[in-house]
Amino acid sequence: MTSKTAMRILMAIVALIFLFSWIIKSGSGVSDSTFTNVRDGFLITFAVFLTLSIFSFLYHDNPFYKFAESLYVGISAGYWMCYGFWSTVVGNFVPRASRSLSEFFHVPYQERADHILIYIPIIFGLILLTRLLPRIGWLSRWSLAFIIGTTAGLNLTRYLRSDFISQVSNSFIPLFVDWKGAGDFINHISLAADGQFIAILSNWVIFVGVMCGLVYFFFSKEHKGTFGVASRIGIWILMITFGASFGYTVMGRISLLVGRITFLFGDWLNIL
Amino acid sequence: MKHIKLILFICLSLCLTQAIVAQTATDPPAETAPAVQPPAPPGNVILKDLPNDEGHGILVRWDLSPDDGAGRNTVISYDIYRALSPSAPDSLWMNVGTVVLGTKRYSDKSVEKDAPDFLPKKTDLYYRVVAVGAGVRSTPASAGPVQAYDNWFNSMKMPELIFCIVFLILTVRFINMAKRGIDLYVRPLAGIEAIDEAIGRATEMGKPILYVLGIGTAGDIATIASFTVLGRVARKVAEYQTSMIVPCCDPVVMTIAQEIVKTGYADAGRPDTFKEDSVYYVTSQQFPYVAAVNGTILREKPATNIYLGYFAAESLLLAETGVLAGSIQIAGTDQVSQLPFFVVACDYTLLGEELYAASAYLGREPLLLGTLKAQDYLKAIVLVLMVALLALRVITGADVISKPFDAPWW
Amino acid sequence: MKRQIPLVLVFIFGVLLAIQYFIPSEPSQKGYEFVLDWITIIGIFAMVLGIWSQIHVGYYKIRHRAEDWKYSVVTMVSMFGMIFLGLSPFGGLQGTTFRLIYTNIFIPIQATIFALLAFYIASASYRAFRARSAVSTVLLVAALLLMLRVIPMGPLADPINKIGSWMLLVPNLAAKRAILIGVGLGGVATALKIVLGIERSYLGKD
Amino acid sequence: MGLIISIIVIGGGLLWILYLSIKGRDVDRRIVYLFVGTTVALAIIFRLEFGEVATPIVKSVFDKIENLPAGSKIVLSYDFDPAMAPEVNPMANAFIRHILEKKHRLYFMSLWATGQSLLSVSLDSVLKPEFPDAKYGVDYCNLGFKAGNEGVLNVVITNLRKMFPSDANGNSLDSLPMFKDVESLKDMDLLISIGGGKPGVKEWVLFAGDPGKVAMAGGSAAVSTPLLYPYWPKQLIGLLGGTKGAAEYEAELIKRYPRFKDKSMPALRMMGPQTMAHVVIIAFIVIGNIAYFRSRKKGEQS
Repeated sequence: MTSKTAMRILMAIVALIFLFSWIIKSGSGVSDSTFTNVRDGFLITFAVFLTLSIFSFLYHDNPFYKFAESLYVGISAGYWMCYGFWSTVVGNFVPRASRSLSEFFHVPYQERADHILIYIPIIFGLILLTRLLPRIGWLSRWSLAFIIGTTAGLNLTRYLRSDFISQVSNSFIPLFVDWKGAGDFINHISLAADGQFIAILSNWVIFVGVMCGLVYFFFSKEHKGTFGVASRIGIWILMITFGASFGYTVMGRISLLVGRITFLFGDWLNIL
Repeated sequence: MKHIKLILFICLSLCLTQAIVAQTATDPPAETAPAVQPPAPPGNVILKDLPNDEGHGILVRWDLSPDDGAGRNTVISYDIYRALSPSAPDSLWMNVGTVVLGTKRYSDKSVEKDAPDFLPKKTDLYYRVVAVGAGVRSTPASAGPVQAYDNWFNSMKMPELIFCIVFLILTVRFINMAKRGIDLYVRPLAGIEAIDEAIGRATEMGKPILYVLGIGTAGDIATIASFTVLGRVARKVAEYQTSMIVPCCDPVVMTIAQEIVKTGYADAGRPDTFKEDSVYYVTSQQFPYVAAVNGTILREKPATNIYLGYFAAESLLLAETGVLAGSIQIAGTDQVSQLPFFVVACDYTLLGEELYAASAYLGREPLLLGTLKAQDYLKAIVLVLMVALLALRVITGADVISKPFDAPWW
Repeated sequence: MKRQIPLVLVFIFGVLLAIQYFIPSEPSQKGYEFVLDWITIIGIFAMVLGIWSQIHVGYYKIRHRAEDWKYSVVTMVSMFGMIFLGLSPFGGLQGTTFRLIYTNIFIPIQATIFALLAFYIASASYRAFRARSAVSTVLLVAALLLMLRVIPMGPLADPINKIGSWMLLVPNLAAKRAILIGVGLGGVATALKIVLGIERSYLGKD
Repeated sequence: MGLIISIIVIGGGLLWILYLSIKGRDVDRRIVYLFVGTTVALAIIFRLEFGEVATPIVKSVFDKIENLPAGSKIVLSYDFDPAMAPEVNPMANAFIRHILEKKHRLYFMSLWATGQSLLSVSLDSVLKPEFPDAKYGVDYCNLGFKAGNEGVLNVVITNLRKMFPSDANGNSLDSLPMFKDVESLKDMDLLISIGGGKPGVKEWVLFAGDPGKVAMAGGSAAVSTPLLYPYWPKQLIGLLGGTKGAAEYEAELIKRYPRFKDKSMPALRMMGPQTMAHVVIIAFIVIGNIAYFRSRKKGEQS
C-alpha cells in the first residue's frame, strides 16, 4: 500500500515537472507561431521524460520504463512496417507486378519479359501464410525450406574466401623479416615500432597465435600434453584480444552517455 | 530481327559517343602538335575472351610501343578502341578505355545493356590500340575479330572448389565410420553441457528459459546454426515440461522458430503443451528489440538466458540485464567484436566455431559428430601446412611464399 | 509429404546456389539475382505473420487483463498510430507528424538505450575483471592497458599507446584469424549438414 | 575550480567505497552507475579538457588531405545512424572543415538511410555557415542515399552514374561542374567512409578502395576499430578510431589552422568526461580486486 502511494506521489511530481517544463519551454520557443512553440516545448519535454524513464531502468524496473519501452516498441514496429511497405512492396514489388498498381503508387512500371517469375515468390509467400490455417499449416514448411535451403547454399561457398581461404592465406607471413643472419639481428635489436625485432616478434605472435587458436578449437582431441599447452596459449591470445577489445570499447560507450547528458543539461536545462 | 535492332542501336550509340569524343578531342588547341613526332604504334595486339566472367568482356594485350619509356620516350597513355567491323569509319570506333604508359593489357568489360559502351556477347569485335603522346597519336595497331562468351567456371574460385570437395569427402568418410559404429571422441565443452543443466535448473525453479536468436535474419548462417540448437533445446524443454520464451527480431526468423519449437514439442510427445505465443515477433529494429527483451528478462526472471546467433551492440545490454535478473547465461556468436562482452558478462560463451558445433554436441548423433571430425581434419591440414612452411624456411633459408591461395597458380 | 518435400526443396536450392557461386555465366548471375529477390518478396508475406503475431500477443494480454496489459495498449496504439501516419497517402514516411515522432520520440529513446551501455560496461568491468586465475588476469591487464590509453599519462602515454595499439593489431589479428577460420569451417559444415539433410532437427519428425 | 570540486566529490566518494569494500561490504552495482553518471555530468558541466596529440594512424589521414593538391576529389560517406553520431559526427565535421579549407572538391553520399539526415545537420551547422563561399555543385555536392549496401559500391566503383543518375536534390550529375571528369569512384583521389556498422569502412575497403585502387581512409566507432586495424596502412591510409581519433584530428586541425580554435570541437570536449570516466572505471576495477584479495586472504585464514 505504501509503495503504491509513494508511486502515486512520484507520478504526480513527474507530471508537475512535466507541465512546468512544457510551459517554460513553450515560452522560450523561438518560432513566431504559438502552435509550433507549444508543440516543440511538448516534444522536448517528452523526449527528456523518455530519456529519464529509460535511465530509471538502472535503478530497477518501473512503470516509467515500461511505458517508454512499450511506446518505443510500438513506434518501432509501426515504423518498420511502413518502411517495409514503401521500400519493398512499393519500391521493389509493385513496379514488376502490375501496371495499374504502379500507376496508383506513382512508380515507374518495369516492363520485363521475365516478370512472370515474380509469381514464384508470391506462391511461396502465400504458402507461408497457410500457417494461419491450422489444417494445412504444415504447407508453410515448403517456403521455410526454400529460405533455409537458399541460405545454406549461399553460405556453403560464399564465405569460404573471406572467412577461411583468405585467413589461412594471410597467415603465411614472413617469419624472419629482412633476415641477414643472427649477428646482424642482435646488433640492430631495438624496440622501435617499425624495427626488425618488433616486425619479427609480431609475425611470430600471429603465426603461433593462429596455430594455438586453431588447436583450441579442436573438438575431437583431449587438451592434454603438448596439445594442452598449445590450446592454453590459444586461450591466452583470445583473452588478450577480448580484454583489449573490451577496454577499447569503453570510450565509445561513455561518449554515448555524454551525448545524452549533454542533451539533458544543454538542450533541456540550458546550463551548458 | 532482334539482333538487327540491337546492332542498329549499338551503331547509333557508337556514333553518338564517338561524335562526343571527337568533339572533345578537337577542342584543345593544336599548336603543340607539330613540335612532337607521333610515337610508334604498339605492336602485336592479342585479343581473348575475358576469362571467368558472364560473357561481356574482352582481354586486350599488346606489346609496348618502342617509344614507351625508351626510344623517343613520348608515350603518355594508350587508348583502346572497339568496333563491330574492321573497316568501320573512324567515327564508329568507340574509345572503351585509356591506360597509362607501361601498361600492356586492358580488360574491356561492360555488362549493362543500356550502357553506351555495352559489349555484346557472341559478336565479332575488332580492337585498335593507339599510343598517345602530348597532342600526338600513333597509327593504330589493330586486331580482331574476337568474340566474348559466357564462362562456365570461374577458375579464380578453384581453392573454394577444392576445399568443398575435400570437406565433402571427409564428411562422407566420417559419417560412414560413425554409421559402422566406430566411436568418435569429442571433448566436452562446458558451455554446451551447461545448456543441458540449465534446462534442468529451470524445471527445478519453475521458471522459463529465454532463448534469443539474435538480430540476424534467416540469411545469416549463425541464425541457422541457432535454429539447429533451438530444435534440440525445445525438445528438452518439452520433455521437462518447462516453459520457454523466444522473442524474435525478424518475421521470417519468428516463423521458422515457431515451426521448430512446435515440432520440438511434438517430438517430445507433448504437442498439446506448445503455446504459439511463446515464440513471438517484437520488432525488426535492434534497440527496440533489446528494450523489450530486457523488460522481459527483468519481469519474467528466466532461470536461464540463451543467446545464440548474430549479435551486435546489444550483446552487453542483454547480458548485463540478465546478470541483474540472476539468470544463468549461455551465449554464442560468430561476431568476433561481440565475443568480449559475452565472455565478460555471461557464465558460458561459445566462441565462433563452437556455436556451429553446439547442435552436434547436443544431438550426439553419430552423423553430426562426423562433420565435427571433418572440421578438425581441415584444421589439422591448415596446421600441417603452417608447420611445413616453417620447416621449409629453416631448411631452405628462403622466406615464405606469401598468400599462396591468391595467385592463380593452378 | 510433410517432411520429404521440404528436405528435397532444401537440397535442390542449397545445391543450386552453392554451385552457382562457381559459374560466372549470365544465366547463372540472373538466377542468383532472382533468388535474392524472391527472399525479399517472401519476407513481405512473413511480415504479415509478424504483425499477426504482435496483434495476437497484445490482444491476448489486453483481453485477459494479464499483468501489465495497459502497456500492451500503449504498444498497440503507438504501432497502429505509426502505421496510420506512415501509410496514409498524405505524407507516408515524409509526413510531418511521422517525422516528428521519429526524431523526437524514437531517436531519444534509441540513443538513451544505447547509452545504458556506458553504465553496463562499468558494472561489467567491476564485476568481472578480477585476478581470479592466470587467464582472467590476462583479460584484466589487457583491458586496463587499453583503458589507460585514454588518460593523459605524461611520459607513460607513449609506451602505453604503443603496447595498446600492438595488442589491438597483433594478438587481435591472430585471435581473429583463428576464430574466423573456425567460423568459416563451422559455417560450411552447418550449411552442408542442412543441404544434405543430415541436420534436420529444425524440421521435426512427422 | 570545477576540477577541484570534481576531484573532491569523485575522489572522496571512491575512497569511501574503497574503505567499505576493504571492510568486506559488497558494492551495489547502482553505486557504480551513480559514480559513472556523476563523473560524466561533472566533467560536462565544468568543461574539463585535456591536451591531445595526433598518433601516426590519424596523422597520416591529416597529412594526406593536407598534401593533396587543391581541387582534389574526395568522397565523404556518412554510413552511420543517430546512435553512433556523437562518436563519429565530429570526425565528419573535422573532415569537412579540413577538406574545404584546402579547397578540395567534396562529394557526400551515404550507404545508410539514416546518414542523410545527419549529413543535412552537418551541412547546415558547419559547411554553410563556416564556408559561405563554397558553391553547391562546384565545391561540394550530395549524392544522397542508395539502398543496397556494398552492392552500391560494387556498381559505383565502375560506374557512378548508373547508381546515381542524379544527386540528392534531383540534379542530373552532368549538370554539376564537379562531375565533369568523374566517371566512377576510381577517379577520386581519396575515399573516406565514416561508420561503425555494416556496411561501413570494411565494406568500403573491400568493395571500393581495393578493387578501384583508390586511397581510402576511414572513421569508425571505437567498437569496430580494432577489426579495421589490420587494413592499416596498406588498404587504409589511416583511420580515426572513436572519439579519441576525432579529438586528435581536431587538435591537429586547430594546430595547423588556428582560425578553427573558437569553433565547436565536440570530440576534444568529449575527452574530458572520457578521461574522468575511465579513471572511475579503473578505480572500481582496482577496488574490486583489492576487495577480492582481502576476502580470499580472510578465506585462507579461516
